Amino acid sequence: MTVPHSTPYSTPHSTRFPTGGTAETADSADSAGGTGGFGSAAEAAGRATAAILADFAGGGHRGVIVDSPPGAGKSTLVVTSTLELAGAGERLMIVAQTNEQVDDLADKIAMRNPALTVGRLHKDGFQVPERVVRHPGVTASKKIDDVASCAVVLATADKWAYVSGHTWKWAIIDEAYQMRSDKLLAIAALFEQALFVGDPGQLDPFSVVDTERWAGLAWDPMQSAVAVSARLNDLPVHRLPVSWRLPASAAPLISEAFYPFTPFRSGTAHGDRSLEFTAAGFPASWDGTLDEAAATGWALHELPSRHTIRTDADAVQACAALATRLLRRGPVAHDEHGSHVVDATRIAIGAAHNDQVAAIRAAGVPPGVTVDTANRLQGREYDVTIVLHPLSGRRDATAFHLESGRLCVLTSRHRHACVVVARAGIPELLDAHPSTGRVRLNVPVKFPDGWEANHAVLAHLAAHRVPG
Amino acid sequence: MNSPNHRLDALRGGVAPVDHNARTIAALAGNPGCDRRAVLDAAGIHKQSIAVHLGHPAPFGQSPFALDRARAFEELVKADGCAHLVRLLRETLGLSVPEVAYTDIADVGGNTAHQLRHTRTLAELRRAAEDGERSGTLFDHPLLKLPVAGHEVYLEPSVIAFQIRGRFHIVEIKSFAVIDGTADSGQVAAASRLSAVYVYALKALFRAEGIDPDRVSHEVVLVCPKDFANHPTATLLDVRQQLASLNRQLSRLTRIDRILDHLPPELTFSLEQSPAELARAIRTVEARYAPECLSACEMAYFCRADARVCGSVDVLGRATRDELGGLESIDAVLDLTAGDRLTSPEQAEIADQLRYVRAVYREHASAGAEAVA
Amino acid sequence: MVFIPLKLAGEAAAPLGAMVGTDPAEPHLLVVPQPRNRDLRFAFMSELAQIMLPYIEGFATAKETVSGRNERERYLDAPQVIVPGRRGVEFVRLLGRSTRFRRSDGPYPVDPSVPVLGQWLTFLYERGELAGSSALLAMTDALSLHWATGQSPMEDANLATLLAWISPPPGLTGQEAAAAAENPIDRPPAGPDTDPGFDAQVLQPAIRAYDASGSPALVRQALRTQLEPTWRLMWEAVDLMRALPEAASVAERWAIDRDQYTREVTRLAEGGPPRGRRDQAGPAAIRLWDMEGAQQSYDAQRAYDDPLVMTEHRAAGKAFTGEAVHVDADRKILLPGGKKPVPRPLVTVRTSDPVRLTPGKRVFSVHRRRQSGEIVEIDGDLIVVQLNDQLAKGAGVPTPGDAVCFTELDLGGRIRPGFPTGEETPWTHGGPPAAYVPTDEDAVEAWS
Amino acid sequence: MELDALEARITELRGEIRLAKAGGDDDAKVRRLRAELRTAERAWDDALDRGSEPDDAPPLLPIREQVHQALTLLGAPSASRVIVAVNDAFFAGRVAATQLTSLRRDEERSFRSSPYARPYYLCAALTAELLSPARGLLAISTWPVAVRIIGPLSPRTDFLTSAIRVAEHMTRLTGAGGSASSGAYRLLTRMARNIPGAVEGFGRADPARVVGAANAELVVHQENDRRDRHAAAERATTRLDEVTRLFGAGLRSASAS
Repeated sequence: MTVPHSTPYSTPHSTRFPTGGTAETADSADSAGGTGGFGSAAEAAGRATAAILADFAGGGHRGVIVDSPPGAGKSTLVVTSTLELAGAGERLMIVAQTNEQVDDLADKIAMRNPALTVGRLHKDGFQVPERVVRHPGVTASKKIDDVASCAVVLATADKWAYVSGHTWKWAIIDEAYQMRSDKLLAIAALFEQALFVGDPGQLDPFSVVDTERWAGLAWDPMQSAVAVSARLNDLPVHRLPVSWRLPASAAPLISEAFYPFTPFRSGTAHGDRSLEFTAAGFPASWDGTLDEAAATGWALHELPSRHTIRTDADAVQACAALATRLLRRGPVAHDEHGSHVVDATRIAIGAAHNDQVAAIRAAGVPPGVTVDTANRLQGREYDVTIVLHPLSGRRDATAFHLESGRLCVLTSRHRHACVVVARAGIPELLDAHPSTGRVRLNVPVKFPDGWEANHAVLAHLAAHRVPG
Repeated sequence: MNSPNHRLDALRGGVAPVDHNARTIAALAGNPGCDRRAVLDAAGIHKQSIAVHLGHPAPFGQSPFALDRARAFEELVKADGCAHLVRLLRETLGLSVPEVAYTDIADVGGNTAHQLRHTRTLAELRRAAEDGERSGTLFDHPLLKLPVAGHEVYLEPSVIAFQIRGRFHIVEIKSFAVIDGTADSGQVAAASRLSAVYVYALKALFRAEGIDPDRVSHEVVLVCPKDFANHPTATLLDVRQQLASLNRQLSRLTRIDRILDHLPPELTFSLEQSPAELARAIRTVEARYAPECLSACEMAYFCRADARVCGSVDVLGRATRDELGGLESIDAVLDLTAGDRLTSPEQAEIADQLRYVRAVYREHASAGAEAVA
Repeated sequence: MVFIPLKLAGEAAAPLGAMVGTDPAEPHLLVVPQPRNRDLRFAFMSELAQIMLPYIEGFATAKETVSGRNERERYLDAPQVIVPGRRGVEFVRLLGRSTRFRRSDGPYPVDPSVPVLGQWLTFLYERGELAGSSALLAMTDALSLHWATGQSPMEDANLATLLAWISPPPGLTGQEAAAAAENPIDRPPAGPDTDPGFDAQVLQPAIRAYDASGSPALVRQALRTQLEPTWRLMWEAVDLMRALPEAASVAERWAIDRDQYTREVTRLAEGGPPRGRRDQAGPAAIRLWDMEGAQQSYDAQRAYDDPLVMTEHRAAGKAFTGEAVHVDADRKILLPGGKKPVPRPLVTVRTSDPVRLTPGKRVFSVHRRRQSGEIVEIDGDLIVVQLNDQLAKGAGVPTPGDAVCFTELDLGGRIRPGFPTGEETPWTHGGPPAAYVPTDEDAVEAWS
Repeated sequence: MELDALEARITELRGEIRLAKAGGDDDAKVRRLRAELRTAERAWDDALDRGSEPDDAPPLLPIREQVHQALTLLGAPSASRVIVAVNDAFFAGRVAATQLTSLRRDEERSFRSSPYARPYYLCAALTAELLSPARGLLAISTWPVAVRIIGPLSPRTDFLTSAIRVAEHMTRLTGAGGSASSGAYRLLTRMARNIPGAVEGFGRADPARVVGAANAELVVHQENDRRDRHAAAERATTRLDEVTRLFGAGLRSASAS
């Protein structure tokens, strides 16, 4: 291998997971404050990547886990690791969870090294998009035998589950916290060593059936792929310490609310980024909200308190109207790479439920703006996001609504600003929430608690409230 | 203006308050949105007496078999100088062989007075915290104290506190079975909430004594019978979330004056009045009934009867209520569905949905065997 | 077979008594006069085995041959056990768990029928975990699928109040009847938990009388008062259920129950070992897959069979019903990579349903099961669907004016991926587990 | 049959009592029903007794003798549960735990009225700190005071000592050509499970191995325990009178309760 086995940054490992002391890859003097400039953040991130590669390729462990907070360069890490390994003449397989993720990775890998042979394995009937097949090195096929000889083979976990008769020494598993343990089991015979990359703060895998039967088992199929491997093996855990996506206005809140034991910081400082409107606003409420968001990175567009059905027409309307108005005001984003016009493709609206998404789309959203559920927004990035708060208009919070991963996904997709649309009264709803959840033996307690995370976010948003 | 404690005394009607215990403190988290319950709990009112007087007693009770079993199991675990417990702690937490010292604080020289026992508890724990393992490992029947809604409450855990490597743990002995490593998640949750109260009180005690409260572990040792036998087995329970929730509920109780300020000054829940008068008095404090109350709150049957009389959608359960988007009464739902009622603007959406469902159901009214409400 | 077990309060799975049988007029009453006595508990289990095993094993007679890809034999009928509620189902699991590892030799031997009964109770419970199986049913669940009441789901779990709502006695409303049925004295709990008041005031003295005299008569008498009312309610409910028309997919689902029953009969005949305490990694993954598959098929089948169930999906925007207003039956397109055009008819549907599906979404025809298509375009109340399969010789295409219904609900049936066997368990899942060796622990695991 | 009719009536009455109580009927009615229930229950007992001969158990040693025997074997202050278990395992005893509850009080009364009239008394163990009676433990008056002192380590050392004594007694029995009952093995195995290395798996405990394992742990605690006990015993001898030395001092004496 080209990477030396041991670097000064490799760290002692701990199997206490996920709450216990994960190995801090960046050196602590550097990651302590959020004020470090772009340069030192880049150095910290670079050291982290080097240490991960050393640990993984060094062969001392069958698996290496990389925890990546939102926008910390997870796919860059996957691409870099792939090129390193492939460059050393190794064959490897890459597993992602959705076709879109697989296509993104295939595209990026082929772009970085057009000479590399890349196999894109897919299910029967799937149309591999142009951006992937345009690369001469890429072969797309539904049959493993057509692509098995490629240096790199990519597919979704679902597709890999039906592959047999081939094995790889190396596997990279992307979005591994969203992959269920049983899916990993179906493919684990294909590889010898694995790099698990993912974001522990996002949504956990779920099932439509009652899975209490397996609660507490180390190999509970409902856990994530990371959780099962870490419980049954002594695997080093690395952490990417810098979020390149989240601005300085967002990283501290997201870190504290959703990653209480594993803080991270923004790669940019206050002032590195700004959002500017080229068209002047009116004192109407939409503009007030947008101005607050542009100025501070956050806005809570608060509607009068009321219990509503899920597809609350006022809230739905507000989401759509805010997106429309935002585009009309000609937003321009300035960041560390320069300036660009924020067009519709750089804006997303997120909600908790499918019916809310459908209602927002039906309310008239400018073409090109993404509207989707938290589940489908995982791993995506925009300049500005508009979020319909999962608890808006609810009388009682359910575990679904309180799930910290949902709110984390929704509030950590943006590079510049996030507008949260909600009815007033959520603090009271949280206050009245009964804490009578069931507890299962030998199931690691999940942190952060959804209640605490929701509370932290709301407390922060209170300072950015604009009555709607 | 009267002080809150004055007001609460008046509400009780001059009777002494019932003491909170770990169980009632743990139960605070059951339905914190309910003002009625918050006021009754803060005032230390015996809810079951009220419910009986109102003619809606809650059918709570424990079977003598369950009580016998619980007692017998606890005795077994503590028998022979806690021989079972010592074995379990050696197995699960690596307690070393010399650490077997056992101190019982159930009485002080035969005297069981709370103050005496509490003082002794303080002395023993302080000495153990300062001297380390040499001065004690297991402390049975410690008597803790916790301020709840302005009153000092003694907590009598039937549990043992013990220290290992300078950290203190609570041991909770429960007689529900752990079968193949799993147990009823409702009972485990109840045990977690209960032991969180003890952990909380122990931390408070340490803090008051100037000892680092982090020396009290958030990991509780839960001792239960294994499988279908009596053989005890131990599992570690992480109660951090329960501690956080408990902290919130206790601080809510001290904010009770927010509710009291809205109540008529002469209000009392004294049992001297007639059931009808008492019911009227109780109704001045709003309840937040949900069917889950039936298994948790002594007032639940009264609140349900009220909710039924009002035709409140609360009786249908939280999920149904949430889907009805803010409609409060079953009559309103039916009227909107039938289109017999003028729809206010905020009801427009739910009305549309209800009418759509009704129309589709109508399509199949002849075909379907089921009755359509 | 109706089975109403009772357990001793405070114990994990100490049976107290049961009423069991297949004839409403002939209930078998079994009691454990001193539930803390291990020998008496096993005597109870062996007595229960005398009643249940002939019933369960009695279906292993006439077989049919199922042809097809996987040719096999299958018994024409299979056992079905009904308990009052979900707690009863859970108790069946615990009874199975506490007896299937027992042995008729070694320390604390039991009657040979006891572990066999344990295996069967485990089988019934594990079948019952799969959606759509009727092998082990909770009566309250079965009733709640067909009737809605004016009380909360929590209260619907009480058989007495649920039935009171469904068929109140003359002169009472459902609500009044349900309130009356909450009285534990007239309507004792349907078990397995008994009323604490009954325990203290009736059962405890009766058990003491047994300890003093050795006569189980008082305990029998006491338990009879607790079980008989539920027995009557259970059969009342059975009659209500039998009066309902059978849904179209019932036969298909029951055939799966019969298949599994047939396999279990064979497995046990070959001396199959008792199921393990907890699933190992591979079996757990396989079971999760099967449970999710069964749930998916069952949800879809219910909606396909019952227009009222479909209504819920229509209201949620996951299905739509309407009239085929335009049909392009002869449309052919060239698939990417294909050589010659294939038929892909277009059906335009007019619907008043609030559709929330989007173009590109795969949908299935309810009237022509397993025919799939995809939504091509949505324009107001008009939806264009392209049909993708089951089109041989122009069949399977609706004609204008037909009522059609499309939904995203998939009947399922995907092939399960290969999961590793025990000895192939990969490192990610802890490697191969240690092989199970029966130990004396199984027998020593005392019931006390 | 008379019994059946009575049983039916008893069940019926119990139901009526519950109904009456739940329905809030007046106390008089409940009392009347209760009285009727008691009559029926007596009639049932009588009917049953007519059916079977009274159980003529052989005359037994007095309870205190049996307890003394068990304690002598155990060699340390013990809880009534353990005394009963030892009695069952070795002396085919018929002592029930409930019979022991008042024993200590009776002995104290006897001692107070005529001290040392008996060769031994069943007395209390004393807590090391306050020399008050230790809860639930019985001891023998003729033991050295230090043996009757319970310090922090004593519950464990006494448990280990008892296990050793039980095992040794079993070895004696087998050595003398007799054999220990299966009940004795069950008792020993139960104790051995909580002693590291005393028994493997779920098998029956071997007395010799139990002695070895228990001694191995005992030596760890013995010295500290002995020191605690002797210090307290010295205080007891100098400060307590003869009654409290046996039955404990404290803020509430046993006779006053």
